[in-house]
Amino acid sequence: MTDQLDEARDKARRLRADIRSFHERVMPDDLKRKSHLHQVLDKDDYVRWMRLLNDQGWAIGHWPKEHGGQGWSLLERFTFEDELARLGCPWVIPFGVKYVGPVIYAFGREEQKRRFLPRIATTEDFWAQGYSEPGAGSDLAALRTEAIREGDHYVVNGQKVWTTYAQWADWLFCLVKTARGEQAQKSISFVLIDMKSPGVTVKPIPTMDGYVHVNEVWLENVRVPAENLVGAEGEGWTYAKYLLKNERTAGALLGMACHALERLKALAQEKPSASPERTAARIGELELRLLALEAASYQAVESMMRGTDHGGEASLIKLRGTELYQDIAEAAIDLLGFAGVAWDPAALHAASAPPLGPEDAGGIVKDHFYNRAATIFGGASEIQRNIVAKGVLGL
Amino acid sequence: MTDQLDEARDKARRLRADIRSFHERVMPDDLKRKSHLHQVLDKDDYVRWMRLLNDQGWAIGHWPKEHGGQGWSLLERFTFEDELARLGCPWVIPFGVKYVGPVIYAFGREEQKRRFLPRIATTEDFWAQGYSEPGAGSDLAALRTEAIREGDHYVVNGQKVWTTYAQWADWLFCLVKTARGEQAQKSISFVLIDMKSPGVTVKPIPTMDGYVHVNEVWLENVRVPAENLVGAEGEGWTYAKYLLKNERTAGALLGMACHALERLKALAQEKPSASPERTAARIGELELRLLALEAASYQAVESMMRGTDHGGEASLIKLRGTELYQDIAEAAIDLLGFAGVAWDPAALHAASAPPLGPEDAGGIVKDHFYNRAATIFGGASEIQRNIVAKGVLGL
Amino acid sequence: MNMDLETAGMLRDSASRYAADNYDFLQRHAVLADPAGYSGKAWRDYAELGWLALRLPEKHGGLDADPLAVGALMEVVGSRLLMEPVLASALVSTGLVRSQGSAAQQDALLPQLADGSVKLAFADAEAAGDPRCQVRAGRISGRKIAVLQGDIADRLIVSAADADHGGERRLFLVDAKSAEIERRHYRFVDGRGAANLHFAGVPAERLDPDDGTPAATAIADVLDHATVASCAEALGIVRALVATTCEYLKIRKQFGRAIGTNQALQHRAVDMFLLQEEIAALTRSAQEALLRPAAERARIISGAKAYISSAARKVANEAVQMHGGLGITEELDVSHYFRRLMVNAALFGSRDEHFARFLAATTHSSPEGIPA
Amino acid sequence: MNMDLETAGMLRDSASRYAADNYDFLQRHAVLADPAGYSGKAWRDYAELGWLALRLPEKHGGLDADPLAVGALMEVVGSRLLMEPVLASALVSTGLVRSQGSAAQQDALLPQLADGSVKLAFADAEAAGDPRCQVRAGRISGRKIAVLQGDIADRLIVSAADADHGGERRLFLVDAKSAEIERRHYRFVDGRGAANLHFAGVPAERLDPDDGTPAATAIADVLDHATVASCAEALGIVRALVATTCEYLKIRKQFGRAIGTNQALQHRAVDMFLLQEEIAALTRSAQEALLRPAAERARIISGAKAYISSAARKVANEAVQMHGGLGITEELDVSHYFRRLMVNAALFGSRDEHFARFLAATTHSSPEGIPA
Repeated sequence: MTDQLDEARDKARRLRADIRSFHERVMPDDLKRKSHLHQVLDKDDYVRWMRLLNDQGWAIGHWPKEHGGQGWSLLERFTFEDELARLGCPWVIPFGVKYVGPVIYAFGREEQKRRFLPRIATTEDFWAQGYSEPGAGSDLAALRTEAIREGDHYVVNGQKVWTTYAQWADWLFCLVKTARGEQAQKSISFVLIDMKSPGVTVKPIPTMDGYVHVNEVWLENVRVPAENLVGAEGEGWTYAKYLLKNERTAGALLGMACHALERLKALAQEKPSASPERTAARIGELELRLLALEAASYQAVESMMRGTDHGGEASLIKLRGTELYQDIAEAAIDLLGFAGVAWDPAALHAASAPPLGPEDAGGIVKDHFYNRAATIFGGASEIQRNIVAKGVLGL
Repeated sequence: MTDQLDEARDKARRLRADIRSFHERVMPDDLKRKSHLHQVLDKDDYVRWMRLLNDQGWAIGHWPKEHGGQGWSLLERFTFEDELARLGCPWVIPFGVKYVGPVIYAFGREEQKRRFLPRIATTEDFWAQGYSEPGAGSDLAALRTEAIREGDHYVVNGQKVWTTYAQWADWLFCLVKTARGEQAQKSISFVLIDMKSPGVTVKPIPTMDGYVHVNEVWLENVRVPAENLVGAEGEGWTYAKYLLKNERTAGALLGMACHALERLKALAQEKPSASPERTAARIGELELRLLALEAASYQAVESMMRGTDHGGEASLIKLRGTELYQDIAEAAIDLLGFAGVAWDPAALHAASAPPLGPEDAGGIVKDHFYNRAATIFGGASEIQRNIVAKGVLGL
Repeated sequence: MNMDLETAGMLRDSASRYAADNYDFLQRHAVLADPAGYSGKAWRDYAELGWLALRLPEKHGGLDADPLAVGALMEVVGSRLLMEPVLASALVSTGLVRSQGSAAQQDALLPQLADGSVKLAFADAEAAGDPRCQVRAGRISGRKIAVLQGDIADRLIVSAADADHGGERRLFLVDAKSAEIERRHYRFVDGRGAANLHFAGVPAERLDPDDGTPAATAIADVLDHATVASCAEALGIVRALVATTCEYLKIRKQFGRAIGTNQALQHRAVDMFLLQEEIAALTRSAQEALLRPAAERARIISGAKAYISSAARKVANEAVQMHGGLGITEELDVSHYFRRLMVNAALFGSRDEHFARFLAATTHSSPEGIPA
Repeated sequence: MNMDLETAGMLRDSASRYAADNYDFLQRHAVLADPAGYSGKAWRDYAELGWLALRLPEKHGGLDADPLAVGALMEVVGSRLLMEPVLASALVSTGLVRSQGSAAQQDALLPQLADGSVKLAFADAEAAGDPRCQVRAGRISGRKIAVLQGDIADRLIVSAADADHGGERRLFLVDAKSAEIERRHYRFVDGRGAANLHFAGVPAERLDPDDGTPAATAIADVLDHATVASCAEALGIVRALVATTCEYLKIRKQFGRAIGTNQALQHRAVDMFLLQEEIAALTRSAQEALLRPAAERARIISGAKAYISSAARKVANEAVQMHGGLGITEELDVSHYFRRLMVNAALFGSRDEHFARFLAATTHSSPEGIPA
């Protein structure tokens, strides 16, 4: 095991170096700048970004070699997400490459693999995730979207909510109920829905950062070919859990916190505060929490690779990472003073108007708003604590 | 109302001045010194102290004039406790004057009033409180101590726990079950038990400060004359709630925090810390919390006097006061360095050996230990939060 | 010494009723969408209701209201997130005119302020590194930033060094529409307007108090009042957040029961409520402190503001969190309260600044000002 | 570069077994009640088990154990609250002899340390304001305070300015029974002994390393190791507290059901567990950091110690609180863990000192030392 770990470490170290050099030499300046200033990226930007990653073999680096991936170890996956985030790169949109791709190669039929996997790797198809429903956020057993089999189709009716970037999506992977009254976990199936199907309506949910990240997706008598069922009927819960396991590494949280803290420190240098000792102490405490997050993250990856994990690691990292990131953002807002409460949309669109404060202030404010959701989406902090209480502590 | 309040304020202001002058001129030096150094007070010290207060008419100042008190307003009661604590005076033992006395004058028979009240005022009788039982701390409905009527006596069997200063007590006021199987709140009665009765056994519970504050009290076939029942059988719950209301002002918490913070600030002056700015900031945050506690305390008293209280005030003050007091103690321990982790019993007994650190360090350490109980006894913080959730927020 | 509970109570009731009828969350959405960023109709209503004359002396038909009454109004302003320049014009600027205007200037301006026909904004903050604003030969030059509702003001009160009179810091009246102002209008995150203003020799009328009160004294006094008013506004917001969160905890179901039955959420709701009560008590203390001489009030006012800035933020964060995804949406009031509190905390001195002022005012003796 | 997981695991297992059989809470109570404050029998057992030779070089029959193995032992020391001077003598003092003793001194002392026949204590701290300890003509003068288990040590290692050699700071061996020492023995709050020592011209033997390593370097190195060992001890204590608290939550009933069914307590137990896991991860990082050069390790070691001091205190406070009244009693282990953690946090540098060292070592560039 130690040998395997050593090998993984060597590879991860090389990957980190490769990413740095990619960031320096390959990444286009406009994308770098937009993302550095936390400006708004549009669909084209994201698609371009995902394809750039794919050109390096990284978009699906964590897929097994037989499906075109590089068979990355957990440590490499983690390092990939961590280093991109440390460098302040755009979000690696996970819905295709990280979420549905692995479900398809693990449980899909050959025809589905041939049809979907290559277009996922290249982001020719943009995917979205249809999980949450009104009244069933963390509580998937309460799902109400129904898929009734009619001949060679399912007829789907229901409503999904908080669907990230549904407004851009070509495809939706979706949990639906294919049986009534049965034990909740055995009645759920995993289907792939073409967003161009009649009956699919996307309604944006504007958030307080002034943008649309999430949507309601209404499904009214949407006819989904039976061939778009993944795996077996009633096994959707199993696949969803498998998919969740792919969330475990979450290296991006550490990298994001690290990047945000570096920005905060630079800000403290640029903008002398009214009480420099208090600012230094505050930053120092954040720095210390980052040290703890870093240690815990690497410890988690190592435990998972050794198979000695207790199962609470992902919750630990999510809880600490999101809280730290939010607190760094708050400190930045405070340090910015008036620029931290000015709403400066022009600065968020690579527009021509000069910014009201430091050139990334608008982006910091925008991110501060949207990142309040970091402790809500993807398993709220309360749910994470429930998971650990029951699953690890046996309470 | 404003007039009444103004009058109460004037009186309270005069009372505060009187207490200061009492502290300066009347209070014996040895008592002042012991209590200033947080040394251990024995029973004699406390009795002497309570009698000194009674000589001023203060021990039962909050009793109605018809029972020998001064009919203090809430604000005066509060001021009395607050100012004594600010001056670092010994604890005003509440079991007689504050707890059982008012129950007796409100619900007791004339004969009980004649017999007990004068000896409570002068602390000729030292009282203790028999409420908690193993398995029934915050949950009085789970009481199991039974009192069976046999002729003109009750025969009491059961066990009380966490009974403060039972080792010194002449009398125990005690909640017992006088009926089985009935609705819990209608089966409880309030009886007065002579601690010299056969069958009463006191077992000390040493706490981590090395002293005995609390005890188990075992009651085995203890014969209690029926005339020692207060009020009516089955009404004990009502009286216990009445008694609890007398806890509402809790001025001592503010005064204690204030005194402890002054000591902490003096310590910071005496003992230059490794990082003076951090020490100053830490003390400043405590000072700010004290400001909030002070404002909330006076607001609470005023609301109660106006009758505009929401019922959560006592919980608010207890939660904030105890947490603040504990945090001040922690800061003092940290500031003391090695002297904050040395165990120096000699310093706690007005003994001859020179102290290991600052002369009150031993007392600060001792108090730090015992005051971890401040958030546990008298309605634990968790219980206080439950009370507010249900009683005030309707959750 | 005692403040007038009754007047404050009546004002609170009538303001609450007005806002409930005329400024609910949907009606406010329309105001927010309006390019002006405030409602002219509501502003005229406020004048009619007497809100704009609250701080006016009685001889000018004002109420000469005490801090408790001002706070009662500001609580409503906060709880309904009113967008009109009550704070900027009717409190801060009116206060400055009142203490720095000559009798003639007061006679001219105060009636217009009371009837709402003139809106003032106070241009005070300057960017670090900029040269200080200066008046020379009756014309003002320099740059002011983050002028609250400077975008909709008719006239501006500008603080500047008066080079015509030995460089003393004084206040000047300026026409906001003047051609010599280069202006950048924008909004704060809560939707209220703001302006950065570059004065290039703008004609300025000096405020000349008959009693010779130095401008610095008047500004400090008005900012103390504004700080306390902002505490009351925060209180109104926090009360609204606590109430809406408790309501949501009762309504929202998960795993088959109201999420408010979860003890962890109950305890956190209690902690929000405790913060609310502390904010209320500190606001009240700060209001009382305003009745004392300036030197004695700094500790309590700045302490209150520092504590309230942090406490209100905690409440807002928890309110968002407990509302789940809804908490960050534009369509729910929670996120609007969240944003207003951000701006509230940045105005009239940051948390750090007030904390420093509190510390400096805290002597090593016992805290002064024990109420009893 | 990699530490030896297997050795550490074996050591942990055997130490846990030994302590379970020979040092349970009741057995420990007897040790605590003994005036010596430690168990001579247990000490001899430790020698037999090889614990005292853990840090000895292999040529002296030691294990030359890596930080992971030392940590494994220290976790058990913490979880069972062992009272014997494992840290003071077998780790700290042994480390000093190993790096500062001449070959002859090592040959003489190390075997006695390994077989437990000699216990050493390190007298380093001086009270602020005292004149620094000094050696002149081979005799030491001055005062040392808070010498961990200096009450039971046979010999002392004393740091002092060597006036015989230009005033350089050096280490000296002193007979703890010497008549020229005025001693005040006492206990720390966790029951372990301590001493304040006044040296009035005590004959002192200078430690003379053959390789000429400056004493300051050796002390810094040994204190780094001791700091990391104390982190591991804290981890052992915290694990015990988390386990016993979770157990109590399942057993203790209130209002008819286990208190652990209350979600608020569940979430707080989770927060304790999260702190435990962070402490574990940071301890591991600090152990790895010890393998790096001294200049590169300060940030991680002091960061870990600073974080752990606060985190462990939070765990201890919560453990006491959740045990209710029982938590503060002498009869339950919880209060003993609480006290041991207090001492643990005060030894080898306070939270503030380590935080300052962490900050100083944190440059404005990216954090160094990314493991991958």
